[in-house]
Amino acid sequence: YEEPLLWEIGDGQGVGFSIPGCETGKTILKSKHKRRGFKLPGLSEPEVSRHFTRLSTWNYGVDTNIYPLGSCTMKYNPKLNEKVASLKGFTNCHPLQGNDLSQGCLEVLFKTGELLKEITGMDDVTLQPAAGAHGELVSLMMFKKFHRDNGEEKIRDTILIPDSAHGTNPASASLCGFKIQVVKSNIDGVLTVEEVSKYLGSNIAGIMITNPNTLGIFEKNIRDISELVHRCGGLVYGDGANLNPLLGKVKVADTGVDAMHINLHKTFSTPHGGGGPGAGPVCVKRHISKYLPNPKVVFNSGKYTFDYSCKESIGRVHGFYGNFSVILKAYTYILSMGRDGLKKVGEYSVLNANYIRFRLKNYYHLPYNADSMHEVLFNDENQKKFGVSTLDIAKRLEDKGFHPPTIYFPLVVTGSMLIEPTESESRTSLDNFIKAMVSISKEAKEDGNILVNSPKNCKCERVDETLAARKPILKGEF
Amino acid sequence: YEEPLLWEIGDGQGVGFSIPGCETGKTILKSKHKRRGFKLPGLSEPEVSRHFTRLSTWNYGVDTNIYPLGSCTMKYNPKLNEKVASLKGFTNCHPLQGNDLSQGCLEVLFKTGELLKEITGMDDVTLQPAAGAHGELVSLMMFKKFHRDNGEEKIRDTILIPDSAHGTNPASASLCGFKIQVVKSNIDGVLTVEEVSKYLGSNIAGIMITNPNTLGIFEKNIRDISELVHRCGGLVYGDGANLNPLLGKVKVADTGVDAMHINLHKTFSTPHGGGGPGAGPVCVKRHISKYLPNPKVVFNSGKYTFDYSCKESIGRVHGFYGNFSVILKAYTYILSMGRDGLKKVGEYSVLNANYIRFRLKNYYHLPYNADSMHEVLFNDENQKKFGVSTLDIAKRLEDKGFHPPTIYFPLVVTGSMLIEPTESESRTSLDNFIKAMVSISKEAKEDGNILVNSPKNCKCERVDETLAARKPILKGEF
Amino acid sequence: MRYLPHSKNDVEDMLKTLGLESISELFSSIPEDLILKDQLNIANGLTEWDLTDYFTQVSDKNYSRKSFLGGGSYSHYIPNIINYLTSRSEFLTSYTPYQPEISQGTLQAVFEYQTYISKYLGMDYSNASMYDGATSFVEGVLLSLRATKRDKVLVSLAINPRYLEVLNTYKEAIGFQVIFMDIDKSGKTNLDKMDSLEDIASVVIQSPNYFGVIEDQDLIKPRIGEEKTLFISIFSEILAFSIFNPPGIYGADIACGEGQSFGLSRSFGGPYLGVFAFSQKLLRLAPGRLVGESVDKNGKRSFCLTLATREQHIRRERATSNICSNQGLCVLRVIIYLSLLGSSGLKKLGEINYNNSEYLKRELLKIGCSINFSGETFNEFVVTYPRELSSKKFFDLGYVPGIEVVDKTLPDNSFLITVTEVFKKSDLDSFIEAIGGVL
Amino acid sequence: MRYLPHSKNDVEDMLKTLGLESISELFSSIPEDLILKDQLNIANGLTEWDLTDYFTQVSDKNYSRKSFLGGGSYSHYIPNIINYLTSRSEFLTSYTPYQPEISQGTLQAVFEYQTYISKYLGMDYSNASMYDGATSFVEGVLLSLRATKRDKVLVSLAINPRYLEVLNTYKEAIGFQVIFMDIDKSGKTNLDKMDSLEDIASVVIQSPNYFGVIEDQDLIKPRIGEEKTLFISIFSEILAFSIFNPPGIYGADIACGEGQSFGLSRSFGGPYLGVFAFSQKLLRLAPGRLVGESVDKNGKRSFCLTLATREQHIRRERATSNICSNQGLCVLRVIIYLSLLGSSGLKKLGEINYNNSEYLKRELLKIGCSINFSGETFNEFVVTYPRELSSKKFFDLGYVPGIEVVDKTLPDNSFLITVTEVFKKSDLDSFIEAIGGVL
Repeated sequence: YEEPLLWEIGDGQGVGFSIPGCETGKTILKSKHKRRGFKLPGLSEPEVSRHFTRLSTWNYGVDTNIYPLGSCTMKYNPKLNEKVASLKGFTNCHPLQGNDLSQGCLEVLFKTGELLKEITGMDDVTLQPAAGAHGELVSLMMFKKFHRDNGEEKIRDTILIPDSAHGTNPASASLCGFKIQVVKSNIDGVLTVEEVSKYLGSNIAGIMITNPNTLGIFEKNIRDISELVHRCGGLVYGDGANLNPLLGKVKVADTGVDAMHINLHKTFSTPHGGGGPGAGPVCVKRHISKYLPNPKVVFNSGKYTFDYSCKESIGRVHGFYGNFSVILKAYTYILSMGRDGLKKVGEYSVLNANYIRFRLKNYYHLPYNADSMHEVLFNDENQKKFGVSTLDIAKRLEDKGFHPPTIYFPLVVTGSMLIEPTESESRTSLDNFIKAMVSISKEAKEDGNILVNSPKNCKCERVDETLAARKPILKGEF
Repeated sequence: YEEPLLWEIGDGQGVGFSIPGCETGKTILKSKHKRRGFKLPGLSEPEVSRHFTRLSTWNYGVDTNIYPLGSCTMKYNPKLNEKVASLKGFTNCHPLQGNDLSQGCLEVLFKTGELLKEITGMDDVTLQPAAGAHGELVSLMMFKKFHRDNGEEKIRDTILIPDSAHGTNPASASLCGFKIQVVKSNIDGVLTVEEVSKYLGSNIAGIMITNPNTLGIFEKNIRDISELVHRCGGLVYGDGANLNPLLGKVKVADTGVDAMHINLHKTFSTPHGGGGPGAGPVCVKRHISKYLPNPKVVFNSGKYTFDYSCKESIGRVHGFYGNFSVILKAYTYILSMGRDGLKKVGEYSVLNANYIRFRLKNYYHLPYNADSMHEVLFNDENQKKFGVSTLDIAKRLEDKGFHPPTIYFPLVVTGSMLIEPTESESRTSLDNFIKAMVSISKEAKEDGNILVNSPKNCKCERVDETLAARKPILKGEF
Repeated sequence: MRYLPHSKNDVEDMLKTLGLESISELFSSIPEDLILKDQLNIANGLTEWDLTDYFTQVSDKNYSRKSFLGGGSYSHYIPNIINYLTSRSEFLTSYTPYQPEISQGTLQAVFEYQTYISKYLGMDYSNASMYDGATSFVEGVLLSLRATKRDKVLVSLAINPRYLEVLNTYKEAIGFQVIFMDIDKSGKTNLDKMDSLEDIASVVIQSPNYFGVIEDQDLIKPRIGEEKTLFISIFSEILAFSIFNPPGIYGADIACGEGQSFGLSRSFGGPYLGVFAFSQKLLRLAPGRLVGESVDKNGKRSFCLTLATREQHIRRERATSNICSNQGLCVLRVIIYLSLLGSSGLKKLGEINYNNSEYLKRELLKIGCSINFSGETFNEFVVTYPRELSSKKFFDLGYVPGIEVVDKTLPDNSFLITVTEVFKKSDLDSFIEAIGGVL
Repeated sequence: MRYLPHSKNDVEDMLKTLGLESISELFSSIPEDLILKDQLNIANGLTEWDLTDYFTQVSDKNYSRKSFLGGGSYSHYIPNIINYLTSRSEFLTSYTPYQPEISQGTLQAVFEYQTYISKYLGMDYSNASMYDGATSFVEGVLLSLRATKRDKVLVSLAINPRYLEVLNTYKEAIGFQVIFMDIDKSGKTNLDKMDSLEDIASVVIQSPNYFGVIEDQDLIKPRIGEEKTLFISIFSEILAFSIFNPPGIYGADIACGEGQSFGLSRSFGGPYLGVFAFSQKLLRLAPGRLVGESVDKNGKRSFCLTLATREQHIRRERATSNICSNQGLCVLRVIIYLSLLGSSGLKKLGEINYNNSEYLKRELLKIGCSINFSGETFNEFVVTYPRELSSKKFFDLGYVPGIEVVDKTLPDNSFLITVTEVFKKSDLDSFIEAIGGVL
């Protein structure tokens, strides 16, 4: 069925909101700025309820089926987290009501920070960044301040970024005024000391490394690389998008990074919400902790307080204190899992990815031979000869009731399919996904057109994205 | 996609429940009654969440689209009601904690009863019955007691029931030990004094009348019939299933009934839950109120109490006090609507039914010419000649994304399609339904096979109900 | 009004379509003097916010903390996921699944429920629910009358007294005989009357019974012997069968009672769940709805309501019961609950209940309370408090003493108390300390 | 662990399939000395019940009653239906809608949001959200630098001070100049600096500004004249445009700020919603995600993400912003909120806010408080309490006095207070009575 746009339903004269009475009398607004009428359709609650319920059925969520988006860590989002975040004592709390009246919220922030420090081995933390990319930017701002305080801001203008990095890495560095130098990973999919050495010099502000990287491979040379960068006067940034497999296994601090962000909406189970909100706390080593954004949350003599005292801080990076509810959900998750649970998360996420790798390797090409961690990278090498591309495989998966993996990323491989099942998937679920992938590889051989013409069973067939960009229609008319 | 049965997922060794620790020590159970192992598969929370989410998508609810089941009043179920019913102060309240500790719940029960009395004009009420049919039975028990106290229990053994009545009416009467005498409605679809008179005599315990009846027609002779029955020594029962159109328009008490039930899950918006729970409060006139079930909720000197004092009461009819949460939801609804809102409910429910009647009458046969109230009865007279039946029309509606009307009921008409849109449906929604019905009438003419072979777009095609009954498989094996 | 979609324009347009001038013409088939002249004496509608405030206040007037109250309504932990899943409108707002093609969700869930319940109780079949434990019990009795064409039932007095009240109500209206069996010193039913009576439709025992005592159900069937008398085994604490034998083991023909413990909140007594299971031979006489497995036109496994010829909407006055609305959503809650636990989780949970209950028993004995019934119990038992511990004392201490039990075999100040998994050791110790302090 | 589906058997079987003996072999690509020897110093997992108790206690440590606090976070009524609909897992747990065929729900909702927001603000386009008001404001400034290739911005000092702090952070890191405009006695921005400066990328005004005062935005564009300087109009209380003119009316090139008032709870400051709207000419330079209408292969209307060539995942270091995760679910909340109200509901709600606020102003004046800024306000204003009313006094009375405002133009003891529709007249009267009693 089709669902009309909001303004195509009824005459728009409805109201689905309880307008309260007003006993304070009417004050006539006699302003030159008074608004003279505008038109936004209103609907009754039953209509609104049905409209959005129907729209929701065109979406795919983690509770629909496996959501194997590589580097996105689409794990189960516990309902308990939502319940905790909806407690009135939290939702009704105003961000400016002062330390005395906010001890509960401050406790949540402080304790979450402590847990993240323990998990990563880092020395200090800020919870302000509202997303991973925000955390990257905040970290780079800190790097910049570090070099400025060393009188090297002007010289150290370049950030090294591996070719397999997320797009946010160069975008954040660029936004922060850095030049980008791309570093190639080797044939095994990892960075080498030799390759990084090529670019090291007095112009290097730092390096941004995702580990395990977006090929699903652990950067085994990371400590040597970190040491090298440090020796050259640069700093090392860890993109924490792929933290999941390391939980309880490796403390990122030990790999030599100076700052890292954590995507709470990936590793710590908070829902992605169709695009957000996320949260991107940044953990740092002691030598740069003075640059962390103000305010910090501290605990002294039995009381939690916002501390604005740090003079070297880069300053505030969010209107208040970040996406508090998201942090609260992640905190709930960590307490639910406990140390044993967290360790199993890492273990099972790697087990699941390797299981898929093993079961699919005879059907899809593996561009890298190195061991996979929590995600595995295939491409369409085997299918190309039948005129079938990664995109076709992805769309055919949709037809079969599965969300496709991350496609055409990372860019270092053509036709990438990056599969991250997460630990939330049962064996039955993995087997079903594998079965679908295998059947698609057969279809590709036998009748590629099925794939090229897919999807057929979804809300719509392939959407003309070129038209959308050429003639942008970004709002409706009424 | 298919969703396996619970025992077909994984190895059944999972647990999705937080088993608490136990510090009270282990007491060895050394009983001859000790259970020696049994097998029920357990699943993790992500698996359970996905299983039931997927199952839910195979269902159709009021938030999916119009649900025009005649005599079922499938109106919008406000989410606020659910929120209120989930308040801890209500959900954690034990039914036996005594009046002092239950003043909140007792207030809800008492005030809901008062509102129902005002709406119906009746004198007293019990909220114990857990469903409409339960309310019928309770009322008939009261009738029986009434006749017993008059020394007429043995003589008055027959209940009059119109041919258009719900099946629960004869079933309840029969369960209560009465004989049933069916009374025919006339060509206009209503009961007449003449027809009822035929059966009146000293054997008559009472009559059960649904008004408006299940043909959607107001029983205009009801007062005369009531008077007649009363004069003959019988009592009049009102089946309140179709109360919706009368809200704020007619007080049922004025039509002469002595007792009636109300389906809170119809008229007062509580969700049907795929089959229940409902609630079937019974309202009565003063002269039989002493027979109401114990306990009753009374209000004296500022305190609500359960009153067990009535000696003539038929006794308790529910383990505790009925479906409390359902009552609470209905109470919330009544307070939300207020007097103006309730009146509009009645008005718009009739407007909507008549609108459908008007717009479809050239396409489908109207067996009765009388004015419709909140529901309208068509049948398949016009379509039969094309080899298409009511069932085919219903199934084709499913294909088009609509829930069919009530079909093959009432029984007095062959091929009934009883359509009750309720006031919750917007004009756009009615127009969409009408459009679908019109197009089906055209399809019936042009290519009846489309209908006969429908549905094609649902979870499954027509289910072999004969097989299911002939070889009952009522549980799975594992 | 936020729940009504029509705008003024809509109404006018629609009236015009119908050729009418006013809404009141729509009601012209109603005799004019029946039409109300005045408005209902009900306040105007309240906003969502005022209602939320009001109901928060009202609900706060109830005591809603942990208590030792049981007796047919139990305090067990309820996973939040149950509320979450059952609130999906496709489940919550759907009707009875008469149209199988668009109701496979409800139908499969009920089929799964029937399967889990019948296996858990050790019975052949389970229906799709009755209203609650009490009415389910009565339906069991009625089924036995129907099946045996007899009119006498032999009923234990150790059955929940509220259930017995409901039985009495039905008995008075419908007309059948109830003969009671006494309780012995162990708190179990004295079965001696079974031998001296003839033409009994059924023998009804509750286990654990109202005093929490596990009955010797193994004695029933042998004592019935060749008679066609049915054995009805009822229960109000269904969790007991996680560690004690279920009715099916003892050959019960009907096993019925309350399912509230499996994921339903106390909610002042409802909605709960009437569990109703039975043996194969009773299938076509059983009350209530049944879901069966079948195939669709393409031979694909599908589910539908079945054996509807027993039901009121088909059979009318010859139906096996008048039930129509049942407790559908409660069924869904229970099957979600059971699937989260599985047998291993149930067993662990049962053990915690038992351990906690036995612990409290021991501690109560230590401080001078007595336990008069010697029979073994699951998570409920009858304790006799010393006289000093009056109800008022309990209230002052912030406790509810339990449900008072008055029986000739018991001393005064006897109460039924229930100890489930929601109590931690520290809760129990605090209780003992508090009441011990008074002694 | 209840969130992990694998049983012990599953793990063993899968390892066997992989030809491995133990889990640790899976981690053999990690240098051994990086592998932790000890467990994390974190407690074992807690049950759902212990966590619920714990968080209930923690949340109770916060003050969560009605307060007059605003300043970028507002207390407005939130219809329950919003929580209900956004909790549907298809919305809640989905990713950014990169695959349009299985994401039409999110895509259509965002398209509806873009439509409502751009019309409400009177702007050409809206994006699909930034993090919050502060970061949205900064993104507006950055866009103006990009679009004009200039490096100076002229910024009102009457902008929310926390927003200015964030601007300063970005300024320090990225390197551009910020020149401030003072406040005049009416509480409005003194625009005189606009005339004496050249090469300004943008002029930034907040209205209602931080002191709640409506700025004379009609003066901006004429004063910019032929210059290519952009006009950025920002806001923290978006509801103000229900009765006051929106930025678009005054020719704003960029309108950005906070959308929290439209259905998001205060939640200690987040997640909120960065609203970002702009004029057509800035389309290809604008930051953030955009949803566009298109057609599928069959010509059927469909929606998809568009103009992604501005974004980081395509353009990397040349992207218009580094944003990836935005505030998707908050967008959904806002469009549900707006569809429930429509323009007529919004207008009524705005009037209630205004009436309540003006009423409290009058009552405060009566008891001896002063209001120093003469400019008109919507639902926030700065009040100067008599000296007797110290913060401690307020706390003793159970009130929060508002947000302290320190400014050279204002006397001591000045506070920004906000009065929305959640206050009834009786609430306001009680407040006046309470503080009046101290005077």
